[in-house]
Amino acid sequence: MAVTHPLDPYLRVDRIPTMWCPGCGLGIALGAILRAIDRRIEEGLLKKENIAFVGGIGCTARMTLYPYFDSAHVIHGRAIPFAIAVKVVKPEMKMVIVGGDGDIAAIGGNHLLHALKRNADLLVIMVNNMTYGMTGGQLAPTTPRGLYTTTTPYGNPERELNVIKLAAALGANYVARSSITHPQLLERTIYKALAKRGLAFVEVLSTCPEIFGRHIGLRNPVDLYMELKKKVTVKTNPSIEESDYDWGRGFVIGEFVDRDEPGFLDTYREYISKSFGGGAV
Amino acid sequence: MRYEYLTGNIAIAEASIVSGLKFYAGYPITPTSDIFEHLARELPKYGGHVIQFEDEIASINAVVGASWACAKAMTATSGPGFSLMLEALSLAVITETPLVVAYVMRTGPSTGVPTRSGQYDVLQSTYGFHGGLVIPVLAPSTPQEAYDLTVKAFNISEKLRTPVVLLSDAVVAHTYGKVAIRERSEVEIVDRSKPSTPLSEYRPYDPVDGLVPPMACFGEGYSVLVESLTHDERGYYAPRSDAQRKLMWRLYRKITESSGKLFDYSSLYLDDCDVALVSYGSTALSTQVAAKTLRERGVRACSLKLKTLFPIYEEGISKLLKNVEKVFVVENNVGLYYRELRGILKDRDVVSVPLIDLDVPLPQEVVGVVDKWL
Amino acid sequence: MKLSTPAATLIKTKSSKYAINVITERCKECGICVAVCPTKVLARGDSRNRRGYRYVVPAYPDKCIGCKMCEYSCPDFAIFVEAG
Amino acid sequence: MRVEVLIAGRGGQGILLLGHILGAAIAKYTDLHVLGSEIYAAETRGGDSRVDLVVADREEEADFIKVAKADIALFMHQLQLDAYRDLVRDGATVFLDKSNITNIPQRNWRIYLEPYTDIAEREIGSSRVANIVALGHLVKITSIVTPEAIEKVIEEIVSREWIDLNIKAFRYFLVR
Repeated sequence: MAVTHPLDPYLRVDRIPTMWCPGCGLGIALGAILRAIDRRIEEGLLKKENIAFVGGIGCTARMTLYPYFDSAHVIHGRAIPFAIAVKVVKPEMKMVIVGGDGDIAAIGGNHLLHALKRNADLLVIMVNNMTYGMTGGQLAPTTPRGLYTTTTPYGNPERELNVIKLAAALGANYVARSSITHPQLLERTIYKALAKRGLAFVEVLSTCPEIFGRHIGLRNPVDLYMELKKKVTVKTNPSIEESDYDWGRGFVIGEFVDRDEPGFLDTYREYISKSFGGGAV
Repeated sequence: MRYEYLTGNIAIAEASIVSGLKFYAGYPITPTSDIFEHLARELPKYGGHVIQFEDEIASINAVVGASWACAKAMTATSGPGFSLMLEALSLAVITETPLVVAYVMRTGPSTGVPTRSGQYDVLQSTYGFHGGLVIPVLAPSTPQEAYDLTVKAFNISEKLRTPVVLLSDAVVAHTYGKVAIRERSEVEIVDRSKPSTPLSEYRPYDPVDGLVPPMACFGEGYSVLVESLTHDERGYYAPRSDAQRKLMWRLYRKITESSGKLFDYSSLYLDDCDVALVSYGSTALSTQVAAKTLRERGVRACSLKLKTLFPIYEEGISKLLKNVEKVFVVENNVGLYYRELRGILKDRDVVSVPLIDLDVPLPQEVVGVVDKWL
Repeated sequence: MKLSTPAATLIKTKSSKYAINVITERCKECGICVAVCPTKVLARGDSRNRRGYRYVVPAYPDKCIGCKMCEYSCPDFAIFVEAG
Repeated sequence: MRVEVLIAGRGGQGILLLGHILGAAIAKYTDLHVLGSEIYAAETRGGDSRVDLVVADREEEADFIKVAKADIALFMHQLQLDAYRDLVRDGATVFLDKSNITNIPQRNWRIYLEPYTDIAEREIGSSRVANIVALGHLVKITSIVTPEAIEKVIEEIVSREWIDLNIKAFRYFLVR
């Protein structure tokens, strides 16, 4: 019989159920993203054929397998340069980059850094589950200090990477942290980010019960979900200092940066059109 | 058509424009930066885009992205940069993304002598990336060939939906020569075939009839899937031996079965030849002159310059050399392409002439080595 | 490309105000919807789908207030709530 | 017909520009074919600067980028004359800048010895165009390309404020 979940028109329904483990936060994040996109399409701000998902490698990057849009599932860490090129050639496209903390902030860190420096017109959604899930629970740049992982069996000696501070410092137009434990807030954050020019960066705190949950003794999806929910505090217009990344003390979620500087396409076109009046195609 | 006096590098840049280049991404590296600089100045005049990225990895991934946004795209680099690009070339192979990489070889390994020449990367240019398939490699030896082979590289990439390497070297890069520059209307330009199926029936990796699928791109409503995983015709992950087998053989066959059509060479005195000097790239210049010199001395020598290095057209090459007694493979490295030719010329006496010169080898050096064997 | 949905059973449980729908083949039995429902409408069922998961059932539909927390929190697009 | 041309001097003498103008004039405005190369010591001003051209009426004869036995040579400095004189064949036509060359080897060459640098400085107004004075002499004697072709290229590639000076320098020998 016909199945009529409200998001089915935006899903490659023949690929559902997803490959993700039971209780994985990624599906919740994808649902919020699709609902936000749906609202923007309904409003007429976006067209379905002009939305594209790009992901590198990892559980989060496999988010590109399910939306019924133009999608690219490319190589580890390299979604951003792929997406910048599409945007430059076809400025009408809305490029949505989905990646995990390893994909975006470790192997792809240099591309993120330079996309931020350019204020490239991209929506970068970094889903942070604090570990490498697909490869079996290794150290991520966001893994809390001291924690056991399979590659830090005596505890993680490193500080955590706070990508929110990085994105804010390098001049993204929009920087927000959200959580899959607050799906409506997450949807609103993505909804807002979709309308921004320049770079919009959204960190989504998420749950990996199978791997991260096992590492910290919360293997049950509901237990891990509730633990994360407890650690999350919602704030209106929090300061950047409040973005501190600390598993022990918890996380502030909210919009840390919201500004409207010219994006890469604006400045790129300005310089080209100065010489060629009207600019590149 | 008009004539210009150009270096090999600028000939590549000019030819890419006439071929319809719309997107160039790059990272500066000797000896290719003047391709980049020339395009940065010229390409915007033709509605194209030129962007400097943070490294070669970003550059090649951007080129893949641009190609999926319907733009003909290329980058240029040298050994260290090409090494960084290999992973994405593999992506371009499995996603069947048309693109061109102008690979201007310099002395290595590693930083080597960055401004000087060599042909050390001839095997890396097609065997370097993971996944065990071949991508077409074309090698110019003069600015005119650089121009003509660039046009050809774009056409092959579009026709076969594959990355193509234009393998030049530092000598060709800086060689000046007379180049016939053609207008767009004077050049045969191939564009990728577009799907004729309705939006809802398009399958991005379905070759329909043949080996190369029609290619829709981003923003056209086809909901394309660019998939780095082993996939079926829909682009869906297919971790099964039958799917892997089907994909591998199609990707392999679409290149290798074109080897005859892609084959390009030039020769001197091949009809009447006992001793063939086979070469490519800048070293082929030395070899041509060496063949003339030997002939003046009464040796029935000839030269064969290969402009298509991969896929190797085995039948074609062995047929060209069928009446030759001895084959000398002359190259500016330790004897790399020799190994390829030895494999296909089993019944012939094949000798490696490995030269290591920072500049173009002098013809008398080639003659000197060949003399020892005659 | 035409997409076809694999056949799936839809449990549609109506109260006077809301219809709670469960696409049983999509459910992975994670339990998040049960945990986030503020009025305890949902319960883990006893029947298993083809993948072996005991899919959730809307046990107390009359308690539904239509907040859609289950729909928004389901990682698998397996549950949704309609008015009426 | 196949002619090898060697032009050499010290860095800063405009050797590469001279070679480029000559090569471009041949490529663009004659039916001849040409291949060539440049050498310069990038890191040090005053190092070797050298242009090799192989010019032929058939494309397959313009077959190399280095001179083996130059038919036409121009040396702007003693150091390069000493370094490269064995690349010049017997019977070659050789132009020497008398301003910078005093020691001329005993060779079977047709030698044209003129003080290009002094001429440029005194008669044209700047020693910087000594190269173009020499080019005018070379073109007049060898007729490898028409003066009109050279002047077209000068107008195409020399920056505007220097065109007149270069044309004047180029014509110095041609009008004599």
